[in-house]
Amino acid sequence: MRYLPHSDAERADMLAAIGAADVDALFAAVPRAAYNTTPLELPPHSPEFLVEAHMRQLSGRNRAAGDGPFFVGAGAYRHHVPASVDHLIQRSEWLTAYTPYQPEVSQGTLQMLFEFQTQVTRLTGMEVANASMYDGSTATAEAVLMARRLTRRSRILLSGGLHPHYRDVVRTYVGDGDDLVCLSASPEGQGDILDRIDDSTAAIVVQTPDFYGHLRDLQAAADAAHARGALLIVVVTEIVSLGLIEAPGALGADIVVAEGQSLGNPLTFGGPYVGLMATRKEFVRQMPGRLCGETVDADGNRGFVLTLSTREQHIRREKATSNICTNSGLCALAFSIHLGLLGEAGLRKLARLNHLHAVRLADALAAIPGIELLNRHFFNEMTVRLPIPAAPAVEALAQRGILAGVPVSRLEPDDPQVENLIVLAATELTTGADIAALVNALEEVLA
Amino acid sequence: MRYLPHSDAERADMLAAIGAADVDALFAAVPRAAYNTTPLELPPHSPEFLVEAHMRQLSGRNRAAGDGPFFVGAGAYRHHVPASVDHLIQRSEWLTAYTPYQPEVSQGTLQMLFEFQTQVTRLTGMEVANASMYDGSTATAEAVLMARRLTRRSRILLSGGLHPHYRDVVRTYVGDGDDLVCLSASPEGQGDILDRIDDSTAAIVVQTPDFYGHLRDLQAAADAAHARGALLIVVVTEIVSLGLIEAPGALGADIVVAEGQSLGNPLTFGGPYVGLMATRKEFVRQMPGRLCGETVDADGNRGFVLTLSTREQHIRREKATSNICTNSGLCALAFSIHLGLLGEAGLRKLARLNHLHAVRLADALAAIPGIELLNRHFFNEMTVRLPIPAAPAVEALAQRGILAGVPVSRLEPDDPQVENLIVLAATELTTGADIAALVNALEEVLA
Amino acid sequence: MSMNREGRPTGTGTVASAETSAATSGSALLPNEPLLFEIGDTEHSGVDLPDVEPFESRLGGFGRKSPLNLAGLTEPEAMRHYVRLSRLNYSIDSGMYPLGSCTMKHNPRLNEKTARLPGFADVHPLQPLSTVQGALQVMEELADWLLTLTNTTAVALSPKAGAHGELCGMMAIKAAQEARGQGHRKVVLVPESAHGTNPATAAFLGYSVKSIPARDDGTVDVAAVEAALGPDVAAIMLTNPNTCGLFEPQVIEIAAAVHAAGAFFYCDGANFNAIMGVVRPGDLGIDAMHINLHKTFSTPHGGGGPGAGPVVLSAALAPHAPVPFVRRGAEGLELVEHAEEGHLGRITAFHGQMGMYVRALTYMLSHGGDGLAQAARDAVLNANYVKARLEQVFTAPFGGQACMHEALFDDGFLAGTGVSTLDFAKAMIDEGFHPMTMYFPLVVHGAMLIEPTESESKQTLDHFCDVMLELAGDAREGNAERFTAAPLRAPRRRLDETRAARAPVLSWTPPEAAAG
Amino acid sequence: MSMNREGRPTGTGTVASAETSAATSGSALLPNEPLLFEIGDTEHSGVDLPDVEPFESRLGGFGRKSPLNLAGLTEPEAMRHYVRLSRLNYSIDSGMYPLGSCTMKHNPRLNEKTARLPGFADVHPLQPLSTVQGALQVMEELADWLLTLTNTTAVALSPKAGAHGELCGMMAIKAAQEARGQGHRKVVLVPESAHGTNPATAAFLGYSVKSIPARDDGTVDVAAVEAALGPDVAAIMLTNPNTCGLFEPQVIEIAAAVHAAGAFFYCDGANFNAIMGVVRPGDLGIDAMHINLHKTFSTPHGGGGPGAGPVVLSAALAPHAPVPFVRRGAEGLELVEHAEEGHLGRITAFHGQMGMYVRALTYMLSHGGDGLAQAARDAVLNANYVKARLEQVFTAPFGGQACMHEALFDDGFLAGTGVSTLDFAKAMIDEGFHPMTMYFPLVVHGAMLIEPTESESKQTLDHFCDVMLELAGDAREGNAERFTAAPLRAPRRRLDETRAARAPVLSWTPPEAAAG
Ligand SMILES: Cc1ncc(COP(=O)(O)O)c(C=O)c1O
Ligand SMILES: Cc1ncc(COP(=O)(O)O)c(C=O)c1O
Repeated sequence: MRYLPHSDAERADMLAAIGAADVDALFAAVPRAAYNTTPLELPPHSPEFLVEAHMRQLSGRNRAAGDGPFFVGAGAYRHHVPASVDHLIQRSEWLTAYTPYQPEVSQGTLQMLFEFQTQVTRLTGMEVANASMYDGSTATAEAVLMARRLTRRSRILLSGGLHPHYRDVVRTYVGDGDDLVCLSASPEGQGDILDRIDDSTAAIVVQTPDFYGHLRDLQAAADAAHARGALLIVVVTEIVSLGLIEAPGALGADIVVAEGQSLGNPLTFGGPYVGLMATRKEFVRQMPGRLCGETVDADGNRGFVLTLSTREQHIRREKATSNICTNSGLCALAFSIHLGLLGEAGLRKLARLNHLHAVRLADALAAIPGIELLNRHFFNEMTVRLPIPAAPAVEALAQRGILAGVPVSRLEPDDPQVENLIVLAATELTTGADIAALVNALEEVLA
Repeated sequence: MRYLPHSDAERADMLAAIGAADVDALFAAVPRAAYNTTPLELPPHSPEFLVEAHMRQLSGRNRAAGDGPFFVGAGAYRHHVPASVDHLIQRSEWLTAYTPYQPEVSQGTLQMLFEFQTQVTRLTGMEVANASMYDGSTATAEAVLMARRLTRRSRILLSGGLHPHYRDVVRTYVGDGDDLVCLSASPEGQGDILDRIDDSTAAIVVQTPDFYGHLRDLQAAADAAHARGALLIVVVTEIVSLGLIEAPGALGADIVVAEGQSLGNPLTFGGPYVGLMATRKEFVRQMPGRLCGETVDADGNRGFVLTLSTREQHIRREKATSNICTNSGLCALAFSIHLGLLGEAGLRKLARLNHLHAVRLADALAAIPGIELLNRHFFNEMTVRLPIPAAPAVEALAQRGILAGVPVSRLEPDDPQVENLIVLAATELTTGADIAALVNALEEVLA
Repeated sequence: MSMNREGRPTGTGTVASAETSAATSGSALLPNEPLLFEIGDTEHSGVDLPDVEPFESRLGGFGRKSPLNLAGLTEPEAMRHYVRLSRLNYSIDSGMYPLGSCTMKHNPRLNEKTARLPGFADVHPLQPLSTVQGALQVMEELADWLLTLTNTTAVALSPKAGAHGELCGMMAIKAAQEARGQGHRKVVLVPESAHGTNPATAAFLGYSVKSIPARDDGTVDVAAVEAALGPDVAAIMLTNPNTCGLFEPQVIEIAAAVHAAGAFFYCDGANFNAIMGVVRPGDLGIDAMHINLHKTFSTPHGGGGPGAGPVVLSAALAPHAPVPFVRRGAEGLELVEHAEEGHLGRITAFHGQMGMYVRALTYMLSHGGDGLAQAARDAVLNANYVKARLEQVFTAPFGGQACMHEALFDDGFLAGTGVSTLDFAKAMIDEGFHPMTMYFPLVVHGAMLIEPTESESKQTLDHFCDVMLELAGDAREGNAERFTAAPLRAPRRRLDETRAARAPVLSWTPPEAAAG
Repeated sequence: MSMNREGRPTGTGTVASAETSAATSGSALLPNEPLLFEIGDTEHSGVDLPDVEPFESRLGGFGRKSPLNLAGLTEPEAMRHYVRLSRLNYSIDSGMYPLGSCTMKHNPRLNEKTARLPGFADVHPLQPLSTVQGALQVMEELADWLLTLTNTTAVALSPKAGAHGELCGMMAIKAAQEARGQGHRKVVLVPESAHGTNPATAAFLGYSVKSIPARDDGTVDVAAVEAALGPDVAAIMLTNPNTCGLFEPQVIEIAAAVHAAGAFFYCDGANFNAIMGVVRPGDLGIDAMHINLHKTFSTPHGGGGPGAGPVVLSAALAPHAPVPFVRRGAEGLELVEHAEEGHLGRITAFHGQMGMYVRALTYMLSHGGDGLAQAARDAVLNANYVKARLEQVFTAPFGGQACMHEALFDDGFLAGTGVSTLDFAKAMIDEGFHPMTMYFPLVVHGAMLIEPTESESKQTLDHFCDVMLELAGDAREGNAERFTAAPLRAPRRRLDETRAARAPVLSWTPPEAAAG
């Protein structure tokens, strides 16, 4: 087997050195009833070219986003990732290194994480950021728990504009109790979350641009929350938006969590992605996840280490802020490289281009008779109401080669109010021809 | 522009430091008539995603070998290259290094070349090998020139089984004179080259497996050549064959040249490939190309350097053995990694598998009424005679999704004897289904 | 130098500032690299985009007013920055990485290639299911392999890492206990030697953690478990093979006792590599077990992730698996995305780590059932070989028995040398090796946990053992300085962790000079 | 230490065996790596293949009887071998690589990506033309760009490198002379400063080489050319911009003189990077010029190749272009594969370096005409900036004028220091830089030829200049030891080239011990 270095002769030599008759002897502690000496019922090992052929065949049964007009967003976005990003993250020294617990031979990863943290603080306008979470949804759940620890309160309000999957994850994490208030879906950007804040409220969770594409007034949310001693958790699922939209930190956010996939990371059917988490300096000791800090070595040279580990499971065990261990290092690297390539000028331009294409898409959709555009203010995503149920319409469009967006009913199957809604996104890759094809096909489907 | 690091401000600073008014001033030596200050008539710079889209569109207009049954060989072969090979050769330190003229910071490339040379000597059964040539065809031409220098004779005999392109390259290199004898095509493996050797003959050039797939008797060729003081140059276009076929060095070859593409290198429409050249130790100072040798450093540690450079153009200029400078370093690396992964056991097995598939292909073709198989002994390639002209038949098969091999007339348009011949190859990637599809389609085309 | 219970030095006080080693200040092959923010600025960019003509925005008043201050690099600068930084890292590909409990095995590049096929990498999680049947089939095939390898009933693929899998599995246990009307069970048993994520997970879900002591031989005594069990115990979290590198010999009895007491058996499967294809955890009586695809199934560690931690579940827990999961329907594969009766809800957006599924499945298909078992056996062989060779000098706390995939030593052999486990580890760097896991598990003083994995050749193991024995000999001959001053041949000498934590600098700010 | 005419030390006698530097014997990040043949053996393999049942072979008596003795590695061993070896290499991606005449510019990874698209990488050169129209279009588009950039009539794409392009161009010239009945012209003029491939190419084709001296300012005097021209002269091979980094100011006059004398003007275009998009060589009167795609158009050097050396041809030479070439026909693009009247035959099997065509075209499309011109201008700016900064101390033989893409210095500033150009170069390694080109061109004593290319930022250039000036200062202050002992911070110290050449060891043989 190509991955196993030993010949049988070497195995025999090693057994002799160990003083064991055979490898089975090394498994002596395993109860015999549970010990298999013959292979399980699984296919045998296979040449690389046959494995590759099988995986290609499976891959060929999926429609790639690049195969035609594509407007799917709703928490994961198709952006162009420069070729250099994927090349760089495949370097052995990035790809096959472990968590940088030995800083003297891990300065590459550590310095990168320090740079990543700096980028996230600047994007979000916050003071500190950690070295990544699994993704935006789990980061949101962790932020909720963090807010509870910080405020020693338990009530949590989730905005009706929060991505339904994120809401579901929070619900699974904290349990379905009275102290978790999930406001009903607000596809028109409406919502009374601010009125619901009370003195037992630990935090309110507001997403912007929200799931339906609306831009939300964070300043008002922050003011209302702070007035009652609650925290504002801001969720961002399209991180590119921060190139054009005000930083949550500048508007009073206490914790910002985000999905970083849009930068550096391909869609990959939902993962791996990279969760971002940033907060105020004073809250750092309640933050989950790894943190990289600057220090010096014995010669006084600048260097970086993982720090404040007394928050973490490997030191604090049951008293840790979270159980998170492995996070999204390589996705954070991809994010950081892509953002490093863009820089401020590039990110602003990219965000503008996304917005421009979304404006074109919105105008084109709004012009179709029978279709109602629900968004007045948006970044690169929007919701439209069809005169017919959305799910079969999207399927019909897929048959015509167009991936037209997400029928909201897929995520909110029990809410009749959303049955006719589609969430659509445009990015820098959306062309005029794509939009024209969508409009054409939609008109056909609606006819 | 994403590849150009300077801002205009930096350019201005630098000009100030230089003391030049503008960059135009630095071009003062250029005659004004030839100096363009406005861009030429070419498209402007373009975002990565648009360039990629254009190249994808061009790529999409080619049929990839992997898209269906494929039997094309004739000097370039479709083998499976392990994924690790292409990954490794893309490492910056291999990909973007220069020729290892500074050995202290190039030991990676140098040691690899030393290993490559060792592999080539062992494959071919020769004593020394160089660090690569452009490809098999130019290596053949260089071998001819080398033989002339070694023997101080000028007559060269090219076997009728030599790849026609190789013959053409030799002809272009040495010129069409009386001292170059190109025997006529020998698709049946016939040929009277041995009878043509005389006392003015510098070398005879024999390919095995030859262009038509026949295995040639090298021992007889060596004996005949040596009897008249001539050299035997052996050409191998399918290097995998040496896993199963006797080494030319063991049969008296004086110079062995080969195309190394089959190991490590994709088809890529004909290049870049890697030429191999090996010879006897006593001939090394007439060998063209770079050589890497072992030595020690100032601390006595083993290290490697480019050596015997007094053969080369950068030292000897007009007295050099060749003008070659840049060769095929990265392709040699890919070759060396692939062969290092195979090892002896793997190469033997790979060669057997190729041969097995070729035997199956030959048997299947021979069973088709009207088709004549010309080969008795072969490795992975063979020639068949159709009852109709080959070129349109191959085109008709391509229309049916089958790339059936090379019509000999494409390479020998002026030789009516070959009009109905196709050269076909099988490799480890050829499946039973591929062969069945070919047989079916051929029967249709012949019907 | 003060030591805590595990024997870990708490400061960097071991290091006298020695003469600067040549390598530290950067050379052609080990560069010193400034920070991104020290190279780039807000104007430079390595991405070209089409120019955008002015248009009427729909941002309302929400446009960004605060500064971004993001440094940009042109592409050549970026390439160099990240290549230079990377050269400061050790990696599996550059040498043996014997981190115990981490399973740093070879990461095949075929996996990287298949994961990048457009049908996997360029597919959106919310595309119509009719357009992603191949992706669902990857999930189904991966699930089949995991179920066969573990002999369990169901698998939750979506956990994003081992700890996330623990959370998922323990949530399923909690749900099952509640479904049984046993929601009052608030205690989870965790052996002392457990990984930190185990108690952290239990606590995360509101459980209180009761510690189970280890026996002198490093394994858990069924009697100790029985003594701790009771009507308040919801589950035990037991690692098997355990973090001392030992197979728990009484695991079947423990499972029986746990079940008899109305509790569930969560198995930490981080060490599954030792037994894959050889022992099916379902046959041992486990109820839930996460499998770190980034350990056992070779998806790259990536400098700290991403991973994937699918959890297999027994019949008792299967009804409490979280959504989403794949099932066969009339029109092909279906994805169940909404919790039906009893099921847990989502633990993540979308469907988990598809990129890791593809890699792990590719790895499984490459090995086959025979290859996986052989890999496990080779992993165990390698660990025992290292153990046998090092035992000549190194002190093995649980010495008598064969180990599984990793060999555990304590710092007994360093007694009186003035060399700590940490010092020893740093000296390994100077000799070309990444250190083993140190000071874990906590049950052993100055622990050194060495996991070679099946990927290491005998030649490499011999070289490693030679170096380790030479170092140990040198330490015992009194050359403490070689250790306390180490590393001297890395890009950095020892870093001041106390300083980093005392006044944390967690992001870059421009130096006063520039600001002022 | 003896010096030859160029001032290059001929031995390694400069190096006293100094105390072993730490880095030399291998550490975690700069390993010592044994040879493939010392790690692998004939049994191990990193490739799995289906088992082959016995069958009747068709090998006749030609089966292999002699041993192969090829070492094999399993995949993890191979990965590590080649990653570890690679870490001993400097590269563009890891630092500035200021090799004059080599144009070590950034190699965009987009090019690597497009070259690997299956429609380019997995296409056979002898597939029916109907199945490769996209490949032919790549060739056509590349040809169009090259023709526009050079204002010439035809281009031969197939040469495999610069020297091969020289051969091709000079063959065309030879053919043209013969066609004119001027086959007796047997002399080629080559300036002293020319690259070695120029005289080697001329000699290769049976020409005798007549050397043209350089003027004091490093350029060629039209009068010297006129003096050398005559009825026996077939061509001049002139490099422009030349190898001293200067644009030949009289190039148009030289072209006129050459043509007037019935000769052709072969231009070595290795330095085209300085003028692409700014000066069209066709406007200067050249007849043939190769363009190194691996220099000017960023295809990677790969440790010594592969490259590609397309040759553009004037109207006079176009009829003598070699086959194959692409042309438009009724049914799309056609490939002319057989020499028609006047055309040269093949100079290589198949159609040349498609992999490089794709990369170069990708690069051109990325830059556009504007970007290429800007790149040339930046390359010239960078070289002049380095020149301006270093001129403070370094001696510039042709100092007064602006240079093109590279700055040339001699070793005058090192006079009396005991430090040679070679020593200086090796000291640069210790300071983090790859040396510049040394001892070329030959017209300058102890030449140091520095080509930064447009890819280097001002920041990097400043750091480079700071280091160079510091080194120069130190040399002049008498610290010769720092130079003669250098490098001390590389994986190897200076290597004994004399020993290597005296008793060449060109392949590995097992040590006596193993053999006996
Ligand atoms: C025994 C054990 N359990 C759990 C974990 C946590 O896994 P992860 O890092 O994937 O979250 C680890 C990881 O190191 C481990 O070694
Ligand atoms: C001036 C000059 N001419 C010709 C060449 C030869 O080019 P190649 O190495 O591509 O054969 C070079 C390469 O270094 C060169 O610098």
